[in-house]
Amino acid sequence: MSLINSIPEMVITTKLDEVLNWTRKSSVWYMLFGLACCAIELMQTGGPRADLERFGAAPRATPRQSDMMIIAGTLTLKMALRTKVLYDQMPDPKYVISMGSCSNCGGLFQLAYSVCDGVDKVIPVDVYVPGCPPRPEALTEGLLKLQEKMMQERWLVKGSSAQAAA
Amino acid sequence: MSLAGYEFEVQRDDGLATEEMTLNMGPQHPSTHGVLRFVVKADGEIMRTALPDIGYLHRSIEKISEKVGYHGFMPYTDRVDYVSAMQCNQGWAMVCERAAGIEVPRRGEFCRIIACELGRIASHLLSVGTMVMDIGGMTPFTHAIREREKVNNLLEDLCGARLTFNYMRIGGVAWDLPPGYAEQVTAFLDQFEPLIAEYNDLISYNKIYVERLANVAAVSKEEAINYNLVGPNLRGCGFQYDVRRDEPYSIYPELDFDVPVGTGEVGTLGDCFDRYIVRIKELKESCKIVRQCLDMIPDGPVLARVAKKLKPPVGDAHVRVEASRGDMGWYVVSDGSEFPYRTKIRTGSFSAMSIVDKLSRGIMIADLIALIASLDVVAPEVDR
Amino acid sequence: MASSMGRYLKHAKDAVATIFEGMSVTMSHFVRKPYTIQYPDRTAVRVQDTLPLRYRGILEVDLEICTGCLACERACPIDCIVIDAPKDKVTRAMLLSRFDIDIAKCMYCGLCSEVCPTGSIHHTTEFEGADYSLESMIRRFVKDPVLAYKAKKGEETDPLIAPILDRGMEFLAEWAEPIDMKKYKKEQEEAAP
Amino acid sequence: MQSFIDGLIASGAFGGLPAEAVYPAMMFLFASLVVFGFVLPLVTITIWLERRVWSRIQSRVGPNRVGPQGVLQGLADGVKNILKEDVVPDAADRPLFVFAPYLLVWGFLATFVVIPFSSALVIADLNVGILYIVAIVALSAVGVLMAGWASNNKWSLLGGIRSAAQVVSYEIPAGLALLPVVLLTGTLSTQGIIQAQGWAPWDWFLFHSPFTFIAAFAFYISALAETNRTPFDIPEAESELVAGFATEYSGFRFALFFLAEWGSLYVTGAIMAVLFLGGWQIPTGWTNNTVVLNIAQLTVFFLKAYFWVFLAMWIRATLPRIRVDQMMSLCWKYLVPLGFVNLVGTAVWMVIWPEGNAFVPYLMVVGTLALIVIFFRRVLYHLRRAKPELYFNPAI
Amino acid sequence: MSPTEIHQRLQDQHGDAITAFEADALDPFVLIKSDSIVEVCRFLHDDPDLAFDCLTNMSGVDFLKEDYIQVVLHLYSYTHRHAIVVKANVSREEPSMPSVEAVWKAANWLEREIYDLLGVVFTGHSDLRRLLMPEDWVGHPLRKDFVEPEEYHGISTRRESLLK
Amino acid sequence: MPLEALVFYLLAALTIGSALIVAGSHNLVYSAFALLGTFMGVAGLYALLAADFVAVIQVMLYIGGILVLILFAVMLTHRIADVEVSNRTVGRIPAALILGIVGTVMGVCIGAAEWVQHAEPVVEPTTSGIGEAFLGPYILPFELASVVLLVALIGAVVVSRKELRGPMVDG
Repeated sequence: MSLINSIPEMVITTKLDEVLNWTRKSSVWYMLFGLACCAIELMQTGGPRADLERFGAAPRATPRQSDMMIIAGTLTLKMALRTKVLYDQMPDPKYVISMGSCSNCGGLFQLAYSVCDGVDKVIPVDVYVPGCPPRPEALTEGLLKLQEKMMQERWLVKGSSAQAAA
Repeated sequence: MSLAGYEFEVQRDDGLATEEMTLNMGPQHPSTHGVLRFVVKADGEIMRTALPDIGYLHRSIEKISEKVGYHGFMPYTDRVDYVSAMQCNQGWAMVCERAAGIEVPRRGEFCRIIACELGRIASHLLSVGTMVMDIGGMTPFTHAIREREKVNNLLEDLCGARLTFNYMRIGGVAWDLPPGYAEQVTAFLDQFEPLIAEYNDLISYNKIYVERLANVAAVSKEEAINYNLVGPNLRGCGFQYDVRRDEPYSIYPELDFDVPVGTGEVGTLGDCFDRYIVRIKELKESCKIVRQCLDMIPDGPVLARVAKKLKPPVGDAHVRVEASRGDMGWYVVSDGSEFPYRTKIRTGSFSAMSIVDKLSRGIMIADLIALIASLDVVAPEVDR
Repeated sequence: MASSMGRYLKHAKDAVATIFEGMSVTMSHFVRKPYTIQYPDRTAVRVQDTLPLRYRGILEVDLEICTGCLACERACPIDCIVIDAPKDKVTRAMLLSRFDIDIAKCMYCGLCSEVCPTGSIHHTTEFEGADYSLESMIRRFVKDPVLAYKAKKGEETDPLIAPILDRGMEFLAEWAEPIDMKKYKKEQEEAAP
Repeated sequence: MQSFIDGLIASGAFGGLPAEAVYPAMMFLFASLVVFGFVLPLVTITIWLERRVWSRIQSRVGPNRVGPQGVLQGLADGVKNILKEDVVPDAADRPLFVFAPYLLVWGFLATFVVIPFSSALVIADLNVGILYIVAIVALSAVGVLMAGWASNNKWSLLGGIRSAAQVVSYEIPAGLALLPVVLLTGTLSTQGIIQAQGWAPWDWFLFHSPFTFIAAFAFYISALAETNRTPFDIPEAESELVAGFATEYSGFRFALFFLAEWGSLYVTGAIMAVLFLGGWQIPTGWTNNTVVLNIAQLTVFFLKAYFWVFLAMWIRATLPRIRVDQMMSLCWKYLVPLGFVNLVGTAVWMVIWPEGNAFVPYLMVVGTLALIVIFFRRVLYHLRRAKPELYFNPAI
Repeated sequence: MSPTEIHQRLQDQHGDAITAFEADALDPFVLIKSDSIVEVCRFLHDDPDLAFDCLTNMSGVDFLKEDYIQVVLHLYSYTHRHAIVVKANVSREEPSMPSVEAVWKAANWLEREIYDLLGVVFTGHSDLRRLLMPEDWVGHPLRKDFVEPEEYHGISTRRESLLK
Repeated sequence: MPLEALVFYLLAALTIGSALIVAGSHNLVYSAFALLGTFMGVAGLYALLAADFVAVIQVMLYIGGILVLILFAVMLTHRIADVEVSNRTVGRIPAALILGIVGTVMGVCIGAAEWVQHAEPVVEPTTSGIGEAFLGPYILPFELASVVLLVALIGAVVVSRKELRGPMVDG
């Protein structure tokens, strides 16, 4: 990557970056990671009403083929360790959408003894979606936000923020 | 992955010895709908056991009830069984009303039953839909989800949320029916009922589907009772029992509805297909109940005045409601303060999960998927 | 022998017939209108506008009519509302210096708006709130400390506040009115004969 | 092909390079041309089409944002997958893990060699063409088995074993089902088989006799099974085996699996068109221009092939998945006996009517049309019952 | 059969096991000695007049002040459609009582849950392991004096509210 | 033609190389997969000899059938995935001895044989010729082979049935 990143910023690389980002944003395969209540809304988001597939987002069953992980629901302490494993199994570049109050910060289960308050304690989160659970449109909006973020990233240009972070 | 506690002795058949595989199904597996884990011991495609390992969604709801008070616990009951939250709402409301001796206005009861039966339609649609999806048919699943969306829209009009309704209050319901609601619901039911027939044409009696489900993991009536299977799972065994009819509560005694049971029409009595088809038939019954309620609903208030800080007398109360996944037991112990001393929720999925180990012996891996789907297990109901 | 042959053929016949039937159902779906609502841009009306007034979306506070009674803060089971309402030492009036709602934590149960006496805090039909950080998801309604609203006897006359109060009352009207069951029963019995 | 390169060499286009070096280079060039210029677009379009067809059946819209109506979806998926990190799990067996996708893709690409797209467009008209296809499919079984084992994941291994069992078993009914056609034509060459048929439906082998008609569907079912399509998608059964043999694969290697899967779907359709629908046959005599003729033939061939591809998509959207033991019993108890019946039946038919019955093909065409009419009456019945909102525009 | 009759019947057979009977409670219950629970339950299950074939619910309640843990069994008979509640007290320090798994299979998981959350050891249980909490969890959360641990496997269980 | 020679040597190298892996690999699964190369090489050699039918049948039967079955058998063997060295090299000295003897004999034979060389291999369909041969002059060996295969098939069924009859599960 170091070689590629040393290409100076030119119009062509910027354009190429845009094209590459466009392909990535147009094909966000998300992992079926339904934990709790939000999983039902996640299902409905993939279903006929919201139909995430319009944006090229298809569900995958295995982390190896996913670009995005939608943490849909309450993350318990028992599950938190597994979540980390699953996240590590995803190939880069990978993104995480935290869906709903429970995965944002524990939400209404902050009072609980067995719940991990917030998925950001275990894995980095890119987009937080509010709601309990967020309706399908709200999740779609989360995906659009993530696409915006993807389009900002730079892969070829020197000193890119995304690569520096990775 | 450690398999602490799951050490088995490898059994050997005479003849060719084959290697026994230990498969870790879940907690993140497409067909477990949420986070259930099965430690599967399989000999090729044939399973020896599938031990459920639960608790991945244990959210300590029972403990939370001790901290948030009687009114504040209502939203949490939505999360006990998010697929059919209405009946959980009702269970909590009923147990508190019983403990504190509160009476509910009659119109409130009707609102509750309309909401509950709509919730039951939504829940059963999801259940049969995911079941077909697990068997491999994506289209019927999306059709079920589509209809569920319509129910969700109706419930949204009623209580402003699609999934976690928080509709009921101790002493009634929080919102009266919106204007024109009866027409909306009737319009939905009119278009929904033919779709059940279409659904049956598309999938229920499809040969492949029937072959996948018939004769798989049959449960006898005695076994079902001993394991405390409830709801459609119990009725699938041919045992006609429904809390709504046999231990009536609310306004159910005034309503006329059938209790469908499994008949073993394509295989053994109590197999996966029976459990499935009972749910399909209950969809029709729920439609019937909703129509009756809409006809019979009286005018009047829907919510009784209840103290802001409800303090039921010292003692305990237990109620049973027929939730979508069957008889749901709500037990509350009061110490006279404004917080419940102890709450216990005994759910249908919990007992259904405990029978998986027994039923899974000797069936194939693909059958295990059908079995779990037909038991209609919802993870948070098991773990709470 | 004959029966087993018959069963064999029946299996085949059943399979062909039911698959034929199933295929006709799916074919009929080709010409049906898709159910999809093409959020966000390809819809006739904004999705938010199709939602009922009762919809429990993101919370909103009309500070103009907030009485500072803290009922919502107390009603919230998870403390996602924080209000600072100190008494002004000079004028002895209640000053709202802070009204924060964490929409990332909120569980959209409606218990807060249920207890609000003026309908100041209420759920909107808005649901778009996704963001990149949790800090930015806290809605801070008080920019500068304002005086809390005091209910007047009779009609509200201030032209700036009246429409807001009317709107708040609309939200309140959605909620069911609790009644005293014993009184109600008595009335019913008296009315019956 | 060879003469063309010889000509180029003779004309000195390569500046005196030895012919031994030119041949492989040219072959490589030509192969890449075929892959990137033809197979990749074909596959991406097929995938997009499948997703759209599927979505419409499911009351959804499907990919419609990426490019006009979402046609660039496949391109985006492909490029994205190439950009992804390439994970080889620690526990995996690296050489086999890396090699397996290539084997699979090789097995699928090699089938394109004998598919005659028109009377002139065929890479090599082998005189054992149809047997070659049946044989080369076996490579994918080995590839899948390799992928399944090398992943060192039990779900993958199960998927691989299921797939191999499936491919090996269904090769037999597939072979049996194409024997009637071989019997009728006396050749194994794909071009020869097409030339033995005519452009008109009653000249197709599908309607030659009841036996070939049944054989066609038996072959189609077997082909679906060999390409792991629903209802035979048990090797990658999502709800059972996560993603089957592809569970541990990511990025580029997974894209190869994807390519092979949908590519072989098209190959299935093409073989069905060749064997039973008269391939590229069109009415002759209306033009003498070879190019125009070939383009017309190509179009007809694609339409016929895509009919079967569409049927496979439609079946996938309709049927659930069958179980492993049912898959086996379908093969051995139903399709294999049926194959023998068809074979013997066709032989008897040929003895009775060596030139083919003059009447039966017409009858069968009419019968098929009647069946289609019955089918659409059922469709209308469903529409009337559900009273849905109709929408005839394919785009949305 | 009314609860009083059920109690009477039980009194005849296992009189010494019963310590209290409350007929006026919302759900009438009999309080029995925890050691004799299996015999009592066996009788309730097998007696044709009682035939409590279903264990609908089984809960544990931790009474901190009174210093005992109460195990509550809600029994129901599908045959006769009547119900009774059976309660048994065990000490908080060494909570232990016999398992009724042999009578109702449903008790298997219910007892495991009580063991997990309240720490009551059911002797004779076939597979007494934690059910809901992880195997390495310390403490029994539904006990009134349970203190939530600060962290679990490096994950802190506290979260500062952003509003503070 | 030089190209053909090149292809021949490539194919021969593939065949022999894979065969060496089959014989020498420590991992049983590697050995099994290396058979693929051998079979493909042999098929290629057949094709080079203009025996297209035989080549295709080689691929179909040996790769599609036999190789997959061998892989099956290997993978279903006990704990194949765990054991590093599953294919121990045993009896090196006798092997070398036998190799030496066979090699010498073959070398002598190759040296002594009179090789008939066709100028050009004739490319023509061989399918019907093979068919005629099987049902004509070679009918007896062909039928005998069929019977042997049938017996093997029945034997396989019997062996596998025996296992199935065993108690599958307890209870």
